[in-house]
Amino acid sequence: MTTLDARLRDVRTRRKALVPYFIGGLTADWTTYVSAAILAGADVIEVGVPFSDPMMDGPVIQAGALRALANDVTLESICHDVSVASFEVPVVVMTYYNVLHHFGLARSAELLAASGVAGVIVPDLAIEELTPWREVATAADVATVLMVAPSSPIDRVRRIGALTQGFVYAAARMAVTGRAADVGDAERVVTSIRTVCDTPTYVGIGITTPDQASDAAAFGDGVIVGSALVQQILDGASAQDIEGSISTFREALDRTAPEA
Amino acid sequence: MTTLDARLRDVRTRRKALVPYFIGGLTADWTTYVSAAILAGADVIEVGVPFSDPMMDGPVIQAGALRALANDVTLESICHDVSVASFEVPVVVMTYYNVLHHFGLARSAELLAASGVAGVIVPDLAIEELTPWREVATAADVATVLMVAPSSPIDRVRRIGALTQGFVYAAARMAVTGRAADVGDAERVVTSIRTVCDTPTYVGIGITTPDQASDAAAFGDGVIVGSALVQQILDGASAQDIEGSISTFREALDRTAPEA
Amino acid sequence: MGPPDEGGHFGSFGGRFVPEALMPACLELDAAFRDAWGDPDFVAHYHRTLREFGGRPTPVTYLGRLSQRLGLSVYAKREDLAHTGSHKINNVVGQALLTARMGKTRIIAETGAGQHGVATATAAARLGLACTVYMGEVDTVRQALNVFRMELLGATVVPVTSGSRTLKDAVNEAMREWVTCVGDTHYCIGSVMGPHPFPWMVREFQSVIGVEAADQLHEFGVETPDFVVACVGGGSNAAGVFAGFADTTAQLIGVEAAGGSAVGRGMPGVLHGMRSLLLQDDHGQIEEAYSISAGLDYPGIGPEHAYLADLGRATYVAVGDDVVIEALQLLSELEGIIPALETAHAVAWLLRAAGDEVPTGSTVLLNLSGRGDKDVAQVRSILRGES
Amino acid sequence: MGPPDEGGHFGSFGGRFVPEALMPACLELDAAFRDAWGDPDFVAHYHRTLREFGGRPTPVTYLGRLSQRLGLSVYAKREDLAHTGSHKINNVVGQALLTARMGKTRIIAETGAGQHGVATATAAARLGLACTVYMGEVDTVRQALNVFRMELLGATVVPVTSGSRTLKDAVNEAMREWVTCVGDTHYCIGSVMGPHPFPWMVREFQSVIGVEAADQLHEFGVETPDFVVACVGGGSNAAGVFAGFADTTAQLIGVEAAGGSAVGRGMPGVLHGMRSLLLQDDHGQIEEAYSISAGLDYPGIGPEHAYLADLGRATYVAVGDDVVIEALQLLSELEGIIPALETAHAVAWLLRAAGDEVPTGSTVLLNLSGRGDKDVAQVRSILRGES
Ligand SMILES: Cc1ncc(COP(=O)(O)O)c(C=O)c1O
Ligand SMILES: Cc1ncc(COP(=O)(O)O)c(C=O)c1O
Repeated sequence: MTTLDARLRDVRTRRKALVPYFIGGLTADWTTYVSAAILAGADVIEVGVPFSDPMMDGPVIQAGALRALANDVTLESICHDVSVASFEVPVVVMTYYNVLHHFGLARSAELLAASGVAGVIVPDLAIEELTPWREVATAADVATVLMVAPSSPIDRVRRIGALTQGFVYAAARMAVTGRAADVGDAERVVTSIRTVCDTPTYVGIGITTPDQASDAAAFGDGVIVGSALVQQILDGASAQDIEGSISTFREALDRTAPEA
Repeated sequence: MTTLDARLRDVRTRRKALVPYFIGGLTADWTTYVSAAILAGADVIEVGVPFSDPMMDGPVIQAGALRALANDVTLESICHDVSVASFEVPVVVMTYYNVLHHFGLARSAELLAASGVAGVIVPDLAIEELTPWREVATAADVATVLMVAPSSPIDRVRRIGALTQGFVYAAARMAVTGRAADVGDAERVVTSIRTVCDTPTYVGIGITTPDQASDAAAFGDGVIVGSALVQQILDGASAQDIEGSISTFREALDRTAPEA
Repeated sequence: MGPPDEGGHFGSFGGRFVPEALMPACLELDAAFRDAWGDPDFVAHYHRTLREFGGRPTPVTYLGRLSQRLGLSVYAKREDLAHTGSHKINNVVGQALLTARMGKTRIIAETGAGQHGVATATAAARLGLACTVYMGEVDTVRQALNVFRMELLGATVVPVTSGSRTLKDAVNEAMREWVTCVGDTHYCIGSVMGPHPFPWMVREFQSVIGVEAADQLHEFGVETPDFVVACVGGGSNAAGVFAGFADTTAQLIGVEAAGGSAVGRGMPGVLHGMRSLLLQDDHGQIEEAYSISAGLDYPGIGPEHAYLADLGRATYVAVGDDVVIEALQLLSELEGIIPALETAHAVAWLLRAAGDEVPTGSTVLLNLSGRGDKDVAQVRSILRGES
Repeated sequence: MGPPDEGGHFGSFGGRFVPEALMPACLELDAAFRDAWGDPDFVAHYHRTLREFGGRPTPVTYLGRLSQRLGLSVYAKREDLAHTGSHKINNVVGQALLTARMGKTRIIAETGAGQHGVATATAAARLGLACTVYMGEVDTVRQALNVFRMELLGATVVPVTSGSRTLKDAVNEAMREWVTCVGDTHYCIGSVMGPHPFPWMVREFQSVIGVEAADQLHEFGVETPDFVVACVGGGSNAAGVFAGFADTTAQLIGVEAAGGSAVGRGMPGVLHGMRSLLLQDDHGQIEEAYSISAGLDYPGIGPEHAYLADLGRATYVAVGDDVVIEALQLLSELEGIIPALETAHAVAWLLRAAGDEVPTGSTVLLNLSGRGDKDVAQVRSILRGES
């Protein structure tokens, strides 16, 4: 059990988890957006560390990542920012494997841990290739959050459920990150995860509106909201605007009673 | 023996033959150029009947032929002009086989004869394909003048010598019509013709200056002057100018004593 | 399709209508070709060169989706896969080898769009022969890339400024130039045209198409196709494929461009050294052909085709530019083969004739004479209404 | 060159680094490919399609004049004669047949300059599969004619506006799109790259090159060439030809573009589903490759090549743009073969290495991966100083 596991099981006892996604370094003052989100009720912060070739991201996050890269953002600079900001809620870094691979797996895990990062999501790191990273990450108490897709057959769901740390990322649809009109296949995905493990299960990929978040919370333990927020920031939203948005998500989730 | 044969043997008894070439219909008053040339001492007139694809002609005569064709000149119109002009010296038509073929071989021969044309030169009508034309032409007393090239081996020279009527066209060089700097291989060609027949032998292809004409007349019975004259006319020469030019050729030839 | 008579006549067509200066070369070539073609070593060398360099044998492809669409069994002989992209290579390899055998060191050729010029330059490069290509000035501009291709291959391209400055004038010019250099230079004519022995020799060099195809159809279980269809410019690819089926019951169909239909609209005449069917005006002046495909822009047809038409052994039809583009699109989409615009004429006729002159259920061999890469820019412009 | 381990690793390279959403498809593909490749009927169908449709076997040509110039014996495997003009057809035919066998009805692909896109569209047309090709927006403009070719072949071309809008982004985009349609759609990767089983499968489909070439060299009396040389973008033509000689003493040489030299300038990394050598900046961001030839504009190399380099079984070298044009010109002029700019890299290296790394008298097999028709306009501009 990583620290992240413990903290998220705790969240589950209290409420549906709200996990907003921010691109590290998208703006110079990006951590103030994070603080605003925490103020408005975020339970976990997902911080994207940009990669030039984001295979799992749609146009919005791609655009954000490009902008951040143009600002010379790196894994180190983002970890530094996170470390300085010292957020009260757990931070999970979302990045692509090459970023960690290039920095060095053990070195990355240590940097993340030292910066106060509780976990990572590495969408292109399939369970088949997980071991080298997971060993060093676990040793550093950095949780590795795994994703279940609508296409995952039950035996893979079982293996993923057994390996994931912190939470299970339940992909709501067969798609990359982006905005969508509904929660897609999320219920089926969550249901299948429930049959194999008891780990908190958050729904992501396409969660765009508070209503969708509320729908997802009816069966999941939380939601991840990415492109919808990034788009707002790209469009010039202030930290206050984001605080407002997060509040509406918070309210929508709170309308749904916690499971436990 | 055609009438042309008799007339040219007669010329040979008197002087070196001068054969200027004119494109029929190149100008509306083209026959006045011919008359001027006769006045200045031409012995035979070669009249080109233009063809769209003059395989044996260089740029000068090509250009002249194109201009004449743009004037809607035809075999019939040129024959008509010749017939009206009723020149005192023999007229030999130079054209390509398709012109005669298209009009009909027998019909062409009759038209030519009726117009007072004494012979034809058809450069793309090789001796191998000669028979159909030669039969109808001979029947109409239209001579068919054949060419010997520098590349003709002696057995072909012999066959050509036996078949040609009026004169032998001795090609001075391996080239199409055009202007040149010397008389090329003419002497060798004429010499080989002399070994096989006694027909008057005129040198053509590239004869450009009176001096060259004089050179050629040292061994041949006459010269054909084409591109040099056509170029003059294309450049705007008057009938009088042509008369002047022909006179200089005449004088040059007369400097050379007749063989016979 | 036997040899012509000794003078090169196919019935009343063919022959040798060239200036005396060129006759010795034609005779020499005739003798050299007869000698070479009777020499197993030469024939083996020719076939080996085509195999090892030219990409022969080209396959026969069953066009399953087109067949289904048309209610026919359509097989394509894939000359598009030959080196340089069309059947032209068969002829130039033969003539280039013959050039070397005759001890000549240089080759000249005419070209319209550039296909034959590129093929000739290719064979010349391979054999280390000097090469000059005559190309109508108009065509050198329209087909600037092919000019560059020939130059890359080491050839000199001479723009021809006489007459209409297109293919037929390029032939005239090549003939005129040949007169001046016939001692060391061979004139490599690009189709079954010109003075004897060219129409016969080129057909012999191209007959590899039909001979191969007949064997390959047997492998598909086709004894004799009901129809053999080929496009016709000068007629070399058609002559080549017909040669494999002349002695069978197959109906031979030559498809001309409507604007260059020498059989349909031509009359007997003499041009470029041969007697054949030619587009002419009322006074025997040669008319320019017009076609969307430069390779069919020839006002005549090879003399043997005129003869086959006379005999009724082959049938010549014509299709207009309008249906050619559609045919190109259909073959591309259904079969993954973008044909040359020339070739698309044959396809277009088949589309029109299927279920009619070509009864449902017929087996058809289509000679896919060349690939369309050279034409895609033009087709694109046309489809965009740019030309 | 045996199969990778079960996880698709060649030593420490390869593997499967894709989103979970795609893992089932990769596993399904792995199983389907193993099953198909072990099924004599499938293998026969694959070879028959390549023979009857793709133009195989392509010949081996002895390059006599080049050999003489270099003091070597140089043989060329003529993938330029394969349908669509390069080795790409071998792979797409295999994958398209596999797509149909898996019961999928649609195929997607990435393309850079358009070669692989055209090949994929071609195979899709032939098999009646729907086809969408992702192409960097920059490339759709640079290679508008290839876009049109794909459209003629019935494919939809989607301009990719993400990232650098070139090949690597087209791969990303195809992967992203594949996530959304993996149920009925196969992603036909164009080289020995991507997640397992692609690098292995593509190599297997391309190994026909090397297997054929080895036999053909025997016919020339060459037991084993001293060198086997191929250009390397992703590395599929190289892998294909190497596969025929891995068990021999032949030295295997992969020639990269200097501006895309993943072995020379790259570091281990993970991209496009594989661990391999990649051009990266100090922070693991992937750098754009640059080469005069679009087909070598890839910042990585297939994982098996990274492994062969590690083992020392193959050697990877790089040549700059400057010598590539010269090599293209020389091969054109001496042998009558205008090679693709990609291929010209292999030629350029040979010109440089002859008499040096490649000792005088050596026997060399050059993989002539494609024809240069697609490149002549570009080469012309360069030689005229226009670009
Ligand atoms: C592909 C193709 N087909 C056909 C032709 C027409 O020539 P022929 O009638 O001699 O086969 C050409 C001429 O360039 C051609 O390129
Ligand atoms: C002719 C040719 N050769 C080589 C390549 C490089 O690909 P690979 O390294 O996969 O063979 C390409 C790619 O487009 C190509 O078109």
